[in-house]
Amino acid sequence: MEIEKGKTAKYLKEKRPVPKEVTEQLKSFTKTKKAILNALKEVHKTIPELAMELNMPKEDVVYQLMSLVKYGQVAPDDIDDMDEYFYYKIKSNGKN
Amino acid sequence: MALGNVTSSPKILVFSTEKISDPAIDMAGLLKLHYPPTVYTLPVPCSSAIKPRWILHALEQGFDGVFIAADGTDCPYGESCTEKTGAIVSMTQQMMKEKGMDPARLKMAAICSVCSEPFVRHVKSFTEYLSKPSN
Amino acid sequence: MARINPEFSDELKKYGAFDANACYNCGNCTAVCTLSDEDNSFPRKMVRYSVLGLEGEIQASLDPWLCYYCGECSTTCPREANPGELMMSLRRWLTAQYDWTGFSGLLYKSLGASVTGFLVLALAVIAFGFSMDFRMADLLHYGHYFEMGAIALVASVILLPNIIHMWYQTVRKPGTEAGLKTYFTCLRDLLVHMFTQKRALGCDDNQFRWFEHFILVLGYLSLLFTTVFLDWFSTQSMFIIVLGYFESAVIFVVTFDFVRRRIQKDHEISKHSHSSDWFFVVWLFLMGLFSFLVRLFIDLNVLQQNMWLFMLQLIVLVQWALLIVPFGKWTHFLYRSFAMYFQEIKLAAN
Amino acid sequence: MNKKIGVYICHCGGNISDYVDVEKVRQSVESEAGVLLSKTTLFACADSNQQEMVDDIKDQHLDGIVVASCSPKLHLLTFRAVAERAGLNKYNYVHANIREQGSWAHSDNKPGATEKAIKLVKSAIAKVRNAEALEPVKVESVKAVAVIGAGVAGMRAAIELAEAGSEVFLIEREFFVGGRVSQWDDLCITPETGKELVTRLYDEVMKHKHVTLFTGAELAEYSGSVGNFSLKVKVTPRHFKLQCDPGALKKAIEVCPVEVPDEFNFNITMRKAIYHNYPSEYPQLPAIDMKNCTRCGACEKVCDSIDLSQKEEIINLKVGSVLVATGFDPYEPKPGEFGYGEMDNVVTLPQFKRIVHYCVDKLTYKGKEIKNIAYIYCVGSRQVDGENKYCSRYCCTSNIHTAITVKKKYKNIHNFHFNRGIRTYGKAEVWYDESSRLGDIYLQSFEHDPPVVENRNGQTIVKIKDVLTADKELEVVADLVVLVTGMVPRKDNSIGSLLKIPRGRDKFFNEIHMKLRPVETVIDGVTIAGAGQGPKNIMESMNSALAAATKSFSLVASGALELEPTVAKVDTSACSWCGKCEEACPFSAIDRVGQNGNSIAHVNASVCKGCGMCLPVCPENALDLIGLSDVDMESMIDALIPNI
Amino acid sequence: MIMEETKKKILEYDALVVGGGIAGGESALNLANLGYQVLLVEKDLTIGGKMIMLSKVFPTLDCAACITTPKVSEIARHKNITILTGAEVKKINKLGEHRFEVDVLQKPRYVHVADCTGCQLCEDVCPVSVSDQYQYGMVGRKAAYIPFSIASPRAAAIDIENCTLCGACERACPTKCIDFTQTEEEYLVKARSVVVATGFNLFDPLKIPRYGYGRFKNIITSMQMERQLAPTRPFNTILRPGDGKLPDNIAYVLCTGSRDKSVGNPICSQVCCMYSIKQAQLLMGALPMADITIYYLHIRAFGKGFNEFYAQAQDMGVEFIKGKVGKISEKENGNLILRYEDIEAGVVKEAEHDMVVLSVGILPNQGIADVFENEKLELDPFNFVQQSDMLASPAKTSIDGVFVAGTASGPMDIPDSILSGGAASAETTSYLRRGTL
Repeated sequence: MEIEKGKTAKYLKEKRPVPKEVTEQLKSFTKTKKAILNALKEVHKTIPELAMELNMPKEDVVYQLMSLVKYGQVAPDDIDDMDEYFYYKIKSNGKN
Repeated sequence: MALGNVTSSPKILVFSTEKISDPAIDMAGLLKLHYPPTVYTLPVPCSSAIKPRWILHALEQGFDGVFIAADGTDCPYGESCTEKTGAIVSMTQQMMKEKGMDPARLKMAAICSVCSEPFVRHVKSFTEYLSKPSN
Repeated sequence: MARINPEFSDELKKYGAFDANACYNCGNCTAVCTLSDEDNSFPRKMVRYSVLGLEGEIQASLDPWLCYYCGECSTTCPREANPGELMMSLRRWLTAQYDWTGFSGLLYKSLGASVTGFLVLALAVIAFGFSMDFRMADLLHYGHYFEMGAIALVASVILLPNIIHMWYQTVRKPGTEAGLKTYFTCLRDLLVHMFTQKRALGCDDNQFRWFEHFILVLGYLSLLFTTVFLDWFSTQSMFIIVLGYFESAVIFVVTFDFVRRRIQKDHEISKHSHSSDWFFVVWLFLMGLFSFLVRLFIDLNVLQQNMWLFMLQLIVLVQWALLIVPFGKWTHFLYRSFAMYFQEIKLAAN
Repeated sequence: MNKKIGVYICHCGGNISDYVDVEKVRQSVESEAGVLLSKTTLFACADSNQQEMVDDIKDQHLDGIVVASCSPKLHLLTFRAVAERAGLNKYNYVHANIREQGSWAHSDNKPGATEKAIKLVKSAIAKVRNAEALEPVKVESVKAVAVIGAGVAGMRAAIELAEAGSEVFLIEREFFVGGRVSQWDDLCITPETGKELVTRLYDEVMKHKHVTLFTGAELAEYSGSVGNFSLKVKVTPRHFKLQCDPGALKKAIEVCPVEVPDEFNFNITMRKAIYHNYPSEYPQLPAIDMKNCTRCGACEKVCDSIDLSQKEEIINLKVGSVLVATGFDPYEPKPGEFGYGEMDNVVTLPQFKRIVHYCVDKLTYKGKEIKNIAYIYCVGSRQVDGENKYCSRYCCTSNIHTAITVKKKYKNIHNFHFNRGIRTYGKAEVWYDESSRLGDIYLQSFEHDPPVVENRNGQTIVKIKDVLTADKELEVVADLVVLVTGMVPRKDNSIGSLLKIPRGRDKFFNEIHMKLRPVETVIDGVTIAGAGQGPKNIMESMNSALAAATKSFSLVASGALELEPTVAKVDTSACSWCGKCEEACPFSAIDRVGQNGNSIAHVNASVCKGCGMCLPVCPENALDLIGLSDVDMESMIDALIPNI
Repeated sequence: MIMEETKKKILEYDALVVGGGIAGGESALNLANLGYQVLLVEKDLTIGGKMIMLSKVFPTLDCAACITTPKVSEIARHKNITILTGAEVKKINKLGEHRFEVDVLQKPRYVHVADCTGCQLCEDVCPVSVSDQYQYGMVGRKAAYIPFSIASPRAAAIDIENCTLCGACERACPTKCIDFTQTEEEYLVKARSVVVATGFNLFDPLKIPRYGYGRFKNIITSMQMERQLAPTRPFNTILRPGDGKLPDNIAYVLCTGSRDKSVGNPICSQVCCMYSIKQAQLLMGALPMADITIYYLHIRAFGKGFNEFYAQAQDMGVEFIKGKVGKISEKENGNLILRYEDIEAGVVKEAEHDMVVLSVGILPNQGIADVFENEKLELDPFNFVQQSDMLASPAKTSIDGVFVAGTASGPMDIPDSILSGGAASAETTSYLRRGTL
């Protein structure tokens, strides 16, 4: 049984179907990601501002936004006047 | 010669010893005991190995002071260390006098392996001394 | 300067305390207690005093009465030192301290003494019945007067002096100076707490316990009133008869639940039962049940043939009135209410 | 002159980069002469970065590297190994310490710290530019280890070393082995007593033919270096011949007129000048304490085994490594400290343990029965005013265990623990719980308000402002006050000063690094174990003894060692033998040799330890340390010089 | 050889070390340095255990990574050490002295470690985001991921449970090291000795509902704070997970799950006091304006330099309050109200903090005892591995030839774990020598 290198995922897919939850989870993440990136398109925002705008619990925004920071799509900006919340902005092209 | 120098803090060269006083200086950092960043350390195996010409070289090339962080009686190479280092210091100071330098620009003190606070005290007071306009 | 008395905790053990010495003074119990506040932070302070044997401090404190034993302190105690049960034991110990006769202490500490007391009273009632040839009318008549007499006697000779003693220990001796007016204005609290046990609502556990307790107190007090002043066993008034049935039913139904819980031990507060707790709930249950049955037998007209039932009822009643009410757990009902009253006075005075 | 130098500047995950602008440092040095590449890295010591350095060295044919990161005491060996793996001579790597002596020391001054870091890196570059490939000095290592101190840690280490295959010399100063543990009775963690544990270990030691035990022996002189230490051990005679008739011995002890306080019982009892600590103690042979013996000869008349003519011996040993397990002393309270020495019912915990040992059914001291015992904790430890700031670790647990023993052994005992916050860490917490449940009372004092012991109408009263009772003043009438004394370093530091083992702020022997090299000292070849290194319980001492044994064994296992090539070198053309260097050398590594008819100095590289003491004394400046020449030093100094 | 066993790869080693944390690593390294062949089996994808995840270590404030990573890389490179990551010991049979037969099961990583350069391109293209276990759930990670930047091996792995098998990673991988055809690997290991260094578990604060962990988002565990302070941290700074605010008033609740019989753990975890004090000091550096309060029962600062470190924190302004926190409630703004008795005053109090750290205790990692088949590995009353001769040979267990290192035998700090690792290797050495002589 020869399987081509670099195309092995297909092989496993046949043997082991992807569970529904996993695809659901991916959809929901993609949706949230889009929404956050969309919301940050124009101006930088703080987490409470994002939560308000997206109508999402703040803790979920923290989690998702910080993941996007980690993946290099969003970057922290200045801190607000009260020194409480950072602003976040889109990271252009992954290069600063 | 330091007169024309515009930098704020006097430059001090510290000769430390690898096994005794250098760990103490490391620990000063560990404990965040701050001292001026114009204090530079060069470790040598034993303080009694420091040649007067190195000291003179440093002073002539622009250091305001040289501080020998000697092993004292803790020296792993033997009790004679203190005495020998003392001899080096007095010999060098003699040479400094001959060259018209203030012999007080060379200082020595025994710094044990945990004497971080004394070290910081020493370099601070030495800095103070060297900052006086008369020097 | 207070001197430590390590023997005191042994004394307390006789009142049911255990493991309080295990306390390492973390204060968790005080922090989880919803009734504890800045003015009265307990139970840890009481645990500490008990361990150290500072009897004077405990006697001067009202804290044990302010606790309504939800059991949270004990279930969450990191050392399993059981502060809740200690507070319970302190209430027993304090009862014994307030009681000038010394019977309370004797009965709490010695099961033998308690049993003897119960037996003596039972024999006395039987002897009395014998002397009356078990004539029902006379027995009913004397039984009724006994109730009135006992209430008057217990209240004036034992309970009132004890309350004054309690007042002296907790209010006067610690130096509270309160005017007569304060005593008067705070009376409201006494009555409210006596009849509603309102404070227990502050406990964190379910409110059903409070409700049960509340209707039990109402049932008990109204049955007392119904039998003593409305002469339930002899009345002809349909209303009073039904009321009595209802009240006694409430008592035995609720106390049955209490007994069940003490047997099943499914809640922290019912895990550790002292003999005085058993006497209290069982006798209350028996009182409710026997009262109910006596009246039922009267209504069915079979009491005459079943004098034993009336005798049993009378024995339970006498034991209740002469042992449990003046010296037993019943007093807690009184002391608790007065503790709230004194506490209000102390707060008002400061 | 090296021309292809790689410079690596470490962020240390923020430890450096939070205060030092590492990128600026990199930019400032990238154009230094000889620098081929310069990089910053999150963790220079991480595996992936090490691999990157190896690749760089190989791919770019680097002939020198500089790593600017933490103190070289941590990772000098790490990066030397990197160089070696890449095929670069490890002495072509130079370290710049920009953390301990940079970012951390100057966290208050970021520009200053950055400036200093630049200078330090430049200085390191200057040195690496001149660096030469050096070969370590190879020496043979004697496959033997000297273990100093035959307490439980020393004995355990000796057993381990012997089992691993080393020759072991176990050197004990006292006449009897077992150290402090032999003075303990019950040991809390297991039912075993101190005596039993000592017996077990002693039997095991004696089973190994590769362990030689010296008692009454002290290290008198020491020379040489790792792999090849020469020791002179002074052995004091016991004045007993090997066989000893028990009856005659008993008589000899009876007739001895000298009575001195018995240190084994912490001076609560007396002993004769002929003594043994307890029956069946090891070695099972009594000794005569010649410091107190009046040489009256009375004993010799009743016991044939006694031989007062035995003489002190000096034994020469060759070992590759020295393991120091000299233990601790219990803190001796100052006169008047909580009534110690002034009231006759104030004792220390070690004394109390001996009292408990001797009292069978009834606890008595000085003829009086003891019921109420007050224990005062942290005596000599966690001192607010004194110099012992450290916690002695074992005392809470040990004392609580003793209190439980006392409570169970005698009737009607009340224990009062005047503590500063109980520290029964780990599983020892269960003892604290048990003692509480047994009714022991714990009282806690404020740091600055210790309990007071006073005499009132003939009663001993202990007073405290109790933290646990909201600052209330409480008092206890005590029949006996036990001062729970901590551990202090051995009063007699002769070993420490002979071997030059540095001590920490707590005055205990100091390891190089608590986590990286926890049993090694800065003196190569000398390891430390047990409570001499800091307070430890028995199990912890054993762990350190085993770890130290492993370390010492690894130094002697292969029979050969590589030493630093930093030794003195004579410029034969400049030397015109004056003998001053020979005089200055503390290790006799310099001889006079003939060369072309003239006498010149010669350095014996395997004896030279590279201290450099000979350097400044040479009138002709004919001596240098390899790797630390005038050129090295002066170019490094030049690089440090401000504003150039 | 029996037919069904032929699938298994057979390996032979002098010592099997179970657990690649700092204690197991120390043992393995010592043994390997003495020339023994060592197999190190690690359940996780990286070696270094919990220590490699930490920020700095007390009382010296060295960064944990600075101590772990060089040790880890020395272990990884050592010619006498073989490492199996993502592998579990399933069965250990003692056939006789110096004869152990061990079944090891290695889960597929779906990446050929040797070929992976750690370039993270697969991570970039992976569309999936799931909770990152290495950041204790504070951020997400991809299904194709490198555990964290200083992991060893620093190689990618596929989280097959959450992978959508889209194949993007494979296409992006420059070295073609991703391989979904990998399957479980079974090994039959013949070892002459075994070192158990399986470490510990952390207490799960969900078991104390009155603290509100899980419900109140601004309560985190000390391990989560440790991650926030570490160089490989999940956020760019210290943030409240509830709303991303910079906290300025942080409380530590000590003895969460330790010294607490009501949650079944009566013993002291030995490290929580010190790591909390350490974190407090680090927080004061990271957030200079922040107030830090530590609620404690007794400060267990018993080790070398610990008490001095405690005093240093007091001098820096960390507030210490004696009193166990009884319960925590949440305010509208996410701040938390801690109810406790201030023991020194004897009064119940409430205090508001904007972030709470639960200093969770150390619990045994229990599975290892079940792995031993024909001889019983005894556990102590707290379910740690029983030390059979605690005083004279602390590394010995109830089975001759099986030794214990580090926190597998009880709570201990890093220096003690390292010494214990040293002791275990010493005992193993003598045991192995007894086999050869």
